[in-house]
Amino acid sequence: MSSQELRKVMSEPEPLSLHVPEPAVRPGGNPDFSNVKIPRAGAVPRPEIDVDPETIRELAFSIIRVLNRNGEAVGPWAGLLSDEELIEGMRHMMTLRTFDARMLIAQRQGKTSFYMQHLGEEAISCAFRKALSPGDMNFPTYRQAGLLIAGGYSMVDMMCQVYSNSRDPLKGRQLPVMYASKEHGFFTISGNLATQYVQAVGWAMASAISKDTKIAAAWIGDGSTAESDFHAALVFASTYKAPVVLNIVNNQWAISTFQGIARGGSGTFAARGLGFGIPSLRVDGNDYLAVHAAAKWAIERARRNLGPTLIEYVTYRVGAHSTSDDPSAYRPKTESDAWPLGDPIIRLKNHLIVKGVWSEERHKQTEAEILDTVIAAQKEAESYGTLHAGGKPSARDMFDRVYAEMPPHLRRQRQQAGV
Amino acid sequence: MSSQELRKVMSEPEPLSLHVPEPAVRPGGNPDFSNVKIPRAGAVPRPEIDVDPETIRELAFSIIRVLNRNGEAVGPWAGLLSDEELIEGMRHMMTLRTFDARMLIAQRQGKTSFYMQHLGEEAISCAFRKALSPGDMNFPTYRQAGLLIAGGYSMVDMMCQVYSNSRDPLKGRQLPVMYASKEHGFFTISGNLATQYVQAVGWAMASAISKDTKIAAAWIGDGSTAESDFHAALVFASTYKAPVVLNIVNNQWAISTFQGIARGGSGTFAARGLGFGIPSLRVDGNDYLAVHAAAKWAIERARRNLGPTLIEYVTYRVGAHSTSDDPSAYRPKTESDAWPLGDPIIRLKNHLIVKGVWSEERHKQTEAEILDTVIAAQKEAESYGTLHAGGKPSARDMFDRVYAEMPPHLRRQRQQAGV
Amino acid sequence: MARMTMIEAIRDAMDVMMARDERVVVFGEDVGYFGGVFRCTAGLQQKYGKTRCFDTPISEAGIVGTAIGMASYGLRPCVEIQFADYMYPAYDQIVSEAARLRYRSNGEFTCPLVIRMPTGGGIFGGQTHSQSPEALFTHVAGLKTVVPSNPYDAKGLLISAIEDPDPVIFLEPKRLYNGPFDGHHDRPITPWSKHELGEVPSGHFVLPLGKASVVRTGSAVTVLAYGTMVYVAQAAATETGIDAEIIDLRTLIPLDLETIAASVRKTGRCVVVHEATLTSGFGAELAALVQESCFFHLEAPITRVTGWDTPYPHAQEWDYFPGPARVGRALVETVEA
Amino acid sequence: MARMTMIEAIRDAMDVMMARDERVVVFGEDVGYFGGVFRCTAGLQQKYGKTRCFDTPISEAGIVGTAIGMASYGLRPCVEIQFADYMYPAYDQIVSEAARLRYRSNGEFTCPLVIRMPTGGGIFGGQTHSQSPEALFTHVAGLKTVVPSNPYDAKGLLISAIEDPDPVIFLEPKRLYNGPFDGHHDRPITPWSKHELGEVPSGHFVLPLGKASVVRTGSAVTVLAYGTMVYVAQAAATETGIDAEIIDLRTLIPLDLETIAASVRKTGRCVVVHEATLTSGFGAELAALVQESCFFHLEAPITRVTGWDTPYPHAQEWDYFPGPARVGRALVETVEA
Ligand SMILES: Cc1ncc(C[n+]2csc(CCOP(=O)(O)OP(=O)(O)O)c2C)c(N)n1
Ligand SMILES: Cc1ncc(C[n+]2csc(CCOP(=O)(O)OP(=O)(O)O)c2C)c(N)n1
Ligand SMILES: [Mg+2]
Ligand SMILES: [Mg+2]
Repeated sequence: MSSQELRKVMSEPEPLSLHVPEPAVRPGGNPDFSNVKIPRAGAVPRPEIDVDPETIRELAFSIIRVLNRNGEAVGPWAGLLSDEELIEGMRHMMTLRTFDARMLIAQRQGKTSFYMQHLGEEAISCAFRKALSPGDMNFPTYRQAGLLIAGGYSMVDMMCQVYSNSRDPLKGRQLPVMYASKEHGFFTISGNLATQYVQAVGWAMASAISKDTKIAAAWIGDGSTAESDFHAALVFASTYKAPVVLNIVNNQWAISTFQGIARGGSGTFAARGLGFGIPSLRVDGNDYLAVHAAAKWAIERARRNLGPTLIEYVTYRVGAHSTSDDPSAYRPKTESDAWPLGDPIIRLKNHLIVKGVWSEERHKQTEAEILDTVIAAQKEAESYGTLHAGGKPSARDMFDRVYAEMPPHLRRQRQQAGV
Repeated sequence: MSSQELRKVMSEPEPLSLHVPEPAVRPGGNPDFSNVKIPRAGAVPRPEIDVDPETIRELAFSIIRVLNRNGEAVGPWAGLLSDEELIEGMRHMMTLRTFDARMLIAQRQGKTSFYMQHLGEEAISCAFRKALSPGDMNFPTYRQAGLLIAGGYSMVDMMCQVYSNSRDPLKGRQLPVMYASKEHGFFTISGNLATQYVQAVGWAMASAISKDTKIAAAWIGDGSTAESDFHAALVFASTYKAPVVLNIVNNQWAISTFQGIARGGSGTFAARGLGFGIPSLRVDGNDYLAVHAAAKWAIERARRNLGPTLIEYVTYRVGAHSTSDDPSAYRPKTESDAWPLGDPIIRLKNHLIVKGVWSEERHKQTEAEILDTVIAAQKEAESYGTLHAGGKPSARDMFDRVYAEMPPHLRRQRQQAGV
Repeated sequence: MARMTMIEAIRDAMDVMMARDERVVVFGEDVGYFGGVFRCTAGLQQKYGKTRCFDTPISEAGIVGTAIGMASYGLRPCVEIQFADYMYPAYDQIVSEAARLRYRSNGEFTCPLVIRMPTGGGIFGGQTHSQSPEALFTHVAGLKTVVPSNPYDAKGLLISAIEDPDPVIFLEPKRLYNGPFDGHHDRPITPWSKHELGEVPSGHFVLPLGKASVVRTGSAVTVLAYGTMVYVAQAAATETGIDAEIIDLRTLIPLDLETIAASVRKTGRCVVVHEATLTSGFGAELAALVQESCFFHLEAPITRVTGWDTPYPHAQEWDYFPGPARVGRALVETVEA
Repeated sequence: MARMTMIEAIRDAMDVMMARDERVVVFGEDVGYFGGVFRCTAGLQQKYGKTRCFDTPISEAGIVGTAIGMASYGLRPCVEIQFADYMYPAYDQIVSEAARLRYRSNGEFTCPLVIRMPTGGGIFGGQTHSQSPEALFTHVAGLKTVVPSNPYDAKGLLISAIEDPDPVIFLEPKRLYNGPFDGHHDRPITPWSKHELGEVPSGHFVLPLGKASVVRTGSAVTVLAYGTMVYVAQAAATETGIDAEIIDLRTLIPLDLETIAASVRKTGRCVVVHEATLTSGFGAELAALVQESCFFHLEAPITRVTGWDTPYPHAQEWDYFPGPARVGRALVETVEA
């Protein structure tokens, strides 16, 4: 355009208008994911661990996938896990799903106030956990309990937390599912979104400052990447080359808002890493093998002091946001069926069957076994109380651990409370 | 690497170490900008206004330049300004520099508490201002007074603000240089870094909501891009395609920290825009013509409802951060001489001379004229008082405009103060 | 007049203002299509379109930061922070910016902005869905802080807030959304549809900011309360049989000190109740002011009954909540002191 | 013993702790190579290396957020916010995270963290280099808040803070960095090198958090002060000739209520002074507590002398600052009441 033409346009501008992104479909419409570009399994290359981030920008716009439609593991990211490890992963995912199902019912029965499930997202935290080493630390959101399940944390303890009962490791102080276990590399979950992301970077920096070998993993949801602490995390991780894996779980929804509201004009969430020179991968989050392989790659980079990696897991939140939410108000009921990346458990099951190490029968049998185990755990947990019945943490516990040592004013208040 | 090899590495990791970026040279060393890659003037293409941002990612890693070493304006970004406009720009930059020089002396004489200058960065705010239309709004930092000078705001008013005297438009409430003028499209400057960046996006959204034709310009320094509000601004600008130009003035320093501390592993600050799908340009900030051309392009995009543009101006802070700062403590004294992009006034001067519309003599004469004008303004301003002498805002002014209407408790306090 | 819940009254206030004034825009997390997690904005997007009522990214700093920009442009944003517990990321924008634009620019730029947020506990929300951060706003010059306790007040005060030329923090006690709650968590609540304060005028009406309301007259002791605590105080007075005068402050800043002082001068005794933690809570300011202005009328120390100085616990919710028993004890002690 | 400025004493405390304890790390904006805009960390990077003392990006949320992560790892970060006025972007991390890690995880994770920040006005810094936000910390359960008023205290308290197992907000009255300032801005200040409180023991020593110090004994009225106001109060007492007992609180949380109450029971009168704005300032809490615990000893209302409820102005700095004349008037009125 010439400068004259430019001036003409400038002097007679059209009125502006505000662009507000909308999902492709709303309740009543037909689910449509045709806009989600899904590359073939095996198509994305696996770069060297010390690759120059600027040369792999395209990985932020593709999807690393291992399991193909036929249940085969293909391509450069395949081949890291033994059959036993895969079967173990299968059990973890099934356990998490069963755990969720039982706790959802328990919540509906009034045994606790609140619950949040992982339906459809089980592969991510379960597979990631297996790529970590002892002593590594996760800074999770409320949707990564697979880290605990796959890490061997006691289900009874988890349930006691959910029930806020007399054996609740957190003494009833926290909302259900806000677990914490140092031993199991699971940082205390915050109700405030995104705060943990930058803390993970700090923990990783501390490990580097201390010449330790431990690395940190930060977790965040698609919607929460809009929060400011996401930025702080990327800035500090990029500047100090912190040994941290920056995970984004893109399950398409943030309560009622679709991922386009947080993502805006960038093609993907992984792209956010590009502005920081951080290698950024995008991974099929419903593919246990792909999640594990990408995690392994990123964890290895961190461990070798090569700095942070950002990983976007593409998945779908099949259930409601929480027990306080009803998704039918904002998205088609059948949208999850249309989700093109399938179900992580079914996909791994098919793979194991194709490999000849699993069968429908064995699957059913395992399902039954797991259900028994979970029910047994639940019975035990309930014997210690539920939110409104049986044993519970004391009012005295309420005053404890605000500080290491109780200061005089809290002592006075505890006395006043008569506890 | 095979999974076995991988395991080996994993089981015997080397201790980590923290990477802390350092500038190439510290005091005592020889200034060295050999790491700053500077493309030829005219080398960077000028995309169509409605270009797909993903196709121009490379512009975030280059530098748009118009004036070459011989003082000629070359390439696709040249040719937008008439001789008169260029000479006007010259006068603006010279005025700003003279204004700064006088106010610096005034501060040293104790006539005010504090001052911040623009030395070396005059082209950016002066040229940008000329690309705006009436009614557009800037959300500046403390280092864009060129927006006022080039916009015809009264120098006397500016000085009265700096002196906090009886004619201070801000009634002595604000630190010197924290100007505000709605009429001149200059939002009230905040002492808190980066807050204005997201406000600019909101203002632009409001314009779009109101079907107005005005656009906003956000300003921030290299160091301040690390602040969280920078992220909020990019998220909202990207999501709502707000009609805003997101300016980053990279003057290499943030008080004592070099730009590598904020920038981290990304090659440039412009790259920050890539993660949001925002077209991102990098511009020679010491080239009046390049600044103006890039600004024009971005403003035009905003005006045509095509959304935000991010521009990084590459420049150098020649002076101290503020009158409270002494840069010789953290960078070589002669670093500014070594700065490869030269001085914006000298470069425009050479261009005008090459064009045959200017001369050394005329330059000197203009310098003298401008000095006279600035001194006259200063005399007038000082006749209304300086910080510690002469007329000053009243203690009563201190209680005013906390709210539109004074609530009872403030009325009581004013009474108590006896004013 | 129609019977409304507090949610409906709040929605109605926004509806009335959006219809009257094109400059009023409403946004926040889940506020647009879905209508807010508490449904306060349900239907507004449908009625006024996506550019007047819309969803935002999850960034409280972004919500308030853009709202400030819009307000300075000339719009009148009324934004929602999903829970008051999540306002902290926006705190810089609120304190350093919204509160000071007018002052620092000597009126060149102003910030007519309402920030709505649900506050308070009593819903087993744990430490991040239960907070009452009002004292963090009342300390900040340039802000007004409002806490309605019923549908009628909520509507009248919210319309005043939207029309106010300065930034207003509008705190909505979420435990009152559906009916008055007096702290007896084991008893069913009366829904607003069965309560006279659920009676709300239709259309435009305002209650001025800065005027308290005496909700119970009495001569033995003055109780200063706001939000949920208004009903807890009433229950405590009834149950102890103490002739308490209960004042619903409604607006914390500006504060109706006149009404407060007149009452305390009459009763000679004062109990302050709030749900927020004790230390540096707004009750401290009330106690300080009351003793400053009524010292020679006071016959007993001013007592504060508040949440304890701990985070809001989940399981021990009712041990934390300053319920009618605790308030009652304070009334008795204060009257007997 | 050596004479030190408050800056040197603060630096010395960090130096001592960095030498004793490898886990102590120091960082913030301009803190590393340059040594901080007030020079409090000068030389520490040279002495302990870039990974123990370093510059950060300009992100207060990032500074505190990473420090929390480090503290939970097991380090003992001592970070600087360049001015208290710039702590707001970190407020969420401070309030929602640092303050609650121990509580919400039942001690699984803890947060031994010190956040240093210069506070207060008197240097013509205008509204964003002059604030005293202590009340925004004292309201938050889980935080300790310290305000030293001289080099000796600064060193002893900072070492205690760094050794404390919980997060400590360490507020440094910048007007005291180079010498005690009594509010007489037109007179030269005595440098710490000429003042006995500039006398600071070398090496490791601690002053316990939570202990106030009676800096002037008297019987007519108790003055509660901290930071700069300790000297202003002393000047006011001297100039009015009133027999005031002046208490330097030193730590706001935990508060030494015992010392305070003992004094007020003795004098029967109390004046509270601080530089922060009046409403919901920490003075409100002090007034509330004093009347609660000493009601029957009080002979006059507790008076607060504070900054006005406006942003801190630039040109009117000395009209805003609660100087010796204003404090003196309050002393006289309180004693005569
Ligand atoms: C600071 C803050 N703001 C808002 C909320 C309320 N909130 C809880 S979860 C949620 C949605 C998060 O979505 P996403 O990050 O995509 O995670 P997902 O739930 O999908 O796993 C919101 C808005 C919060 N907890 N904290
Ligand atoms: C929130 C906040 N943090 C810190 C500061 C202190 N400060 C003022 S200017 C500055 C450096 C800014 O550097 P940059 O953004 O590069 O802008 P420049 O001064 O170079 O123009 C700092 C740290 C502040 N004003 N606000
Ligand atoms: Mg999500
Ligand atoms: Mg800079």
